[in-house]
Amino acid sequence: MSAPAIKTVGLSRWYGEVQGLAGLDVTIQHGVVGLLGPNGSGKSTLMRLLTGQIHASRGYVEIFGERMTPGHFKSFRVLGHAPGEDIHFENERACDFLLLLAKLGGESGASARDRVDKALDRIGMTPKANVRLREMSKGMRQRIKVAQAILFEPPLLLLDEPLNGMDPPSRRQTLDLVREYSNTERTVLLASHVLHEVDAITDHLIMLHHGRLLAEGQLSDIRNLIEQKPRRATIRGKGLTQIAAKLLSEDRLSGLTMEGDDCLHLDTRDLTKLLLELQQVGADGQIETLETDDQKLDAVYDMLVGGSAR
Amino acid sequence: MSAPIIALDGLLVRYGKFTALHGVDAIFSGGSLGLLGPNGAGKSTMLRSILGLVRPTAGTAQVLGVDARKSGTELRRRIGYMPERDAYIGGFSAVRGLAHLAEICGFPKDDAMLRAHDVLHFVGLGEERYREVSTFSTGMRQRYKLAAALVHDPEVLFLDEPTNGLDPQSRARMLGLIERITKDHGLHLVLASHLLHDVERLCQEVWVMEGGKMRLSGSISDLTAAARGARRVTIANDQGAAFHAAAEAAGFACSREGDGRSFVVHHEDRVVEPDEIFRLAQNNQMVITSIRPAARSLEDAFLEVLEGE
Amino acid sequence: MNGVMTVTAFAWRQRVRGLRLLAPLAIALLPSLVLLLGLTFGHNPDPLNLYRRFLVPVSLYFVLPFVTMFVMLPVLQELYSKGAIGYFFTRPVPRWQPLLGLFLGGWLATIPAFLAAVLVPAAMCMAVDQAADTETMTNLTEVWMQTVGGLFGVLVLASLAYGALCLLFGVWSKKPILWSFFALFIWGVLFGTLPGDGQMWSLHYYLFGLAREWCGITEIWTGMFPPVENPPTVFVSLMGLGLVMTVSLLLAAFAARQRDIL
Amino acid sequence: MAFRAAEYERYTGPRSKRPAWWPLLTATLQRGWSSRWVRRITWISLIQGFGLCVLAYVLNDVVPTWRELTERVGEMAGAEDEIKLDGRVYLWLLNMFVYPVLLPLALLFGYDLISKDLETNATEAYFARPITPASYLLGRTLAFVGFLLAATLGPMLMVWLADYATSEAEHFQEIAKVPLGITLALSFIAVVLALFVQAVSVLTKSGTWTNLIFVVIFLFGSAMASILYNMTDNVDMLSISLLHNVFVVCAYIMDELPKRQDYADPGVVFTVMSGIGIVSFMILMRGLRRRSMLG
Repeated sequence: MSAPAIKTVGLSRWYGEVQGLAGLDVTIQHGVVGLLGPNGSGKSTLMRLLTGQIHASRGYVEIFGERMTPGHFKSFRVLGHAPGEDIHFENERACDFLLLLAKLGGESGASARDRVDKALDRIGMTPKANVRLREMSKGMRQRIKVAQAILFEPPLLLLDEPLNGMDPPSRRQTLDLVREYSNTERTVLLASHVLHEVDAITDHLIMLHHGRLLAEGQLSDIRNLIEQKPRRATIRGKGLTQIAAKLLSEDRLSGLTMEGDDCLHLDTRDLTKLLLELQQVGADGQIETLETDDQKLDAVYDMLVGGSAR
Repeated sequence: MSAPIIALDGLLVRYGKFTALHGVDAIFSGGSLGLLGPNGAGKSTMLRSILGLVRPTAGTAQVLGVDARKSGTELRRRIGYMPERDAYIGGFSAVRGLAHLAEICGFPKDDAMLRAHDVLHFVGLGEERYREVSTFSTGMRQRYKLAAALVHDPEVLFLDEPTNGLDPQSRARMLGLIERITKDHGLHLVLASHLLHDVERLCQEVWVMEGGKMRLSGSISDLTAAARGARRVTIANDQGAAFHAAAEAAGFACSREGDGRSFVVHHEDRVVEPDEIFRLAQNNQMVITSIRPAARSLEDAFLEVLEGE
Repeated sequence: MNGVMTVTAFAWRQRVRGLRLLAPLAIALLPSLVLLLGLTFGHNPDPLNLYRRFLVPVSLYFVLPFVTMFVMLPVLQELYSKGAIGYFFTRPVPRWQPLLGLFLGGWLATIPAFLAAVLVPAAMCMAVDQAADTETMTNLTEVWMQTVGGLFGVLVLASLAYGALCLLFGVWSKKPILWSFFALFIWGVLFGTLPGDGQMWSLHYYLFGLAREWCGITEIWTGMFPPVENPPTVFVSLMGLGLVMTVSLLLAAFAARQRDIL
Repeated sequence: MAFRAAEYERYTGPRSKRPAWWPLLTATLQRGWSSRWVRRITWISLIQGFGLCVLAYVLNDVVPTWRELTERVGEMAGAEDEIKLDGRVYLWLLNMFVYPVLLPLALLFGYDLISKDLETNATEAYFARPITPASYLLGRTLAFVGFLLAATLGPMLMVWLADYATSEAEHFQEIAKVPLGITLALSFIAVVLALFVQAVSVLTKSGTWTNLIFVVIFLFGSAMASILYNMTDNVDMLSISLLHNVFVVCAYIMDELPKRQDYADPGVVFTVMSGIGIVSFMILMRGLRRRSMLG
């Protein structure tokens, strides 16, 4: 497919005088994309705009090249959506709820039932098919939400905080499902607050803050763009003073902090060179552990959002 | 050390035909306890019996040396409970609502008001004291609930999913607050959470429950002990596959994790030393961006316990 | 149309399953309670007259608006207030389809309540109303059938129009209870019962028109019916109801496209 | 926003042994008073009472013979009953306070009682603390009753005192039983109303529905009652109407029940009212117990 899965142009939305989203331009092709940002940064607004649940105040969204507006129901064939709010069909049994949505999607009879069975199987809820949603825990309802989103195996999947309230086994299972799903050239947009879980499944990120686009792209690219901050490597091991002295003399470092006897923080502008250097030292057996900040989503998130917040 | 904070002795709770707790025995002698378990494991029933709100069918729950069933009311004066759902007194300003809750726990009127102000300052809601809670954002509401759990100066704190739905900053802030209360002021903590990273950071001990039974109780450090001298290694961009091949060729067992750049490297019969890995990378012109002992995460350990039987 | 049928089944299920039908049924059985007390403590009752003079108006004044509100309002409000309607509106069918389905399902769910409201008192009356010989008996049964069937018809048709109004308020407003109370009770019942020409503007005027024709209440002033010089004909009444229903449904469909979810 | 790094402190002050419903009572009163319409109605009621005090003073001191004058006017108009002005005036006064003050207050204030707590999930915050469902209910109901009494009984007693202070001594004999009567009548009605409003809100779990149902029950209770009375000619049927019951309760307790036929038997009325109170109480306790199971 040539048209991008999602393309937004100058997308904005105000709620009265409250700003939800302001002038968002992004294009998403395929793969898993993490959508990050503090509460109130516009993630849910974006999700609702993408699914045509609310009108844009300005700008527009294209889903696979087609304008998405609340009336444009044909686009919903290519789109699966798990909203962030709780599911609230308390009196329905899980299978009835899914069957209802399958039929609304245009299937009927046996083929609808087939889709429901498949979706339930994928989230591992087949034994719970006849349980009413009211009797389920929040985590189980979250999984049903994911199931209804993948009912038609759409090429675009939008998941808003799908892991919220799930217990650890379900979290892992859902993440596995997302990973598996995206492997087949489909697009998944995953909004989440739990950074290490986003980190575990994707490197491609969109970060929103105050309703505006803060950063978009690969994690390491984003990190490289933040130039004013030097990069930091932390090592633990033996004889660190000598290593420090050596590195200082070669003028590679922009900063150096010693923490106790066995921990050294090294700040540099050229991380790759420093790492190669450390590799040399490490091969001699002096380094026990090595860590760099750009590998961690938390650190990048802190730099981008933490600095500008409040 | 006096009586244990919580001592469950054959605690059995039935609702009609359904058995929520199958005779649980456990002792928590103080510090910070993580309460883990999938949904429906019986955590909330246990919490209710500890607060003296449910009459156990058999067995006893002793909290702070007192039988929860007999003197639940007295006990709830000494326990701070932070519910998972939003819970506040409507129609009152934040500070007035807290003072009211403190008065119910037996604080004199003036002390209750003073205390409400102090606690709100502590959780960082000082500026919003006089606003109504209904106007608060998610993060503020969670901190308000923490303040409400603290306002009557409890000895034990029960927190139910305190970081649920919080964005990373608010979450870090919430964890920081809880850490300060427990570490610096000696409050005992029982934390029920699905976010095992939080539990790992705050707690020393865990109880793992499933299906109304206690599956495991022990210290986190035992649970997450490093696995047989393995190392977790991360490689710079685009070199993952090459590293994988090289490591296997050198005789290591190498398992890929997550994004494809992280690996757990181990060797069947010996400890993997960092220098070996560095040399391996050097020989293959790769850049290692991190290396550390592959401790099991609490998540792995937890899932393993659940799958155990 | 597949979408409409599916949602109709869903809405019906939602309203009928569990104890949900209890509240409308309780309201619907109030006339029966009135009748029971009336039959037990009253002297020399003439059941048919009793039914026409008291139960028909009670059903129209009380059972109709409140059963309709209790059934139709939650159908939409539960979905809209929590944003759950989004599950229906993010499907590849136009929005009017699920809306129409909800309307039909809710309307179907009022029928059991109306049946109870009409049949239970009638059965009680007929049990008391023992005619002497078989000839008057058949005659009487016919009259009873006409009265009961007529009342049921009026209730069911009226709840189409009032239900459509409830649906419109549910889609269009965040406080549908107040609006519906105003429309169904104050505008409908109270305004329609006032004497004078003003009552022509209330939907209830046309219901009374139908009830007069169908339930055999031919006098101008019977029991609690408002005095009307020229009661509307059946045709005019049906047109009035149909117009209100159609306009409400169209406006609801329009509002659903305009209103943001949450 | 600034973050003030205030530190957590342990509390070392005293803890009182006061029962847990006491703070609940004061807080409920405060919360009720903070509602604008509750305040307005209460003020109107108090001002009314004050106005009547002035009237009593004027009548007793300025026109001391007003009683005989009125009675003569009444005889000329051809009243059937023997005119017994004093007690009847107070019954009339009582109704003037009950209908426009007590019922709207019950609606407005009643919303605050439990609906709001259910909406904001406050019951969870309460029941994790040393308070039982029974004492919660006690605190709330006492506050409600106290408030209703302050807004209705207060001005009435004021009028009575003014009347007593300004009239001649023998008049006291005639109005001596009045304070006890109005206190009993109002307390009984207030308790039943409080329990009833709360029970409805526990069942509907929503403020708007509670108010709607409350109005509906009052309106249709009256309508049904008159229909039934028409149908059966049995006056006891009127006890379905709460408005009617309120009147009969007041009149009976003050021993001023008119001798006309269209009032239900006080025994039936009291049974119905007590029944409503008891059923409401049971619904409330059941609902609250269920709520006290946290999580």
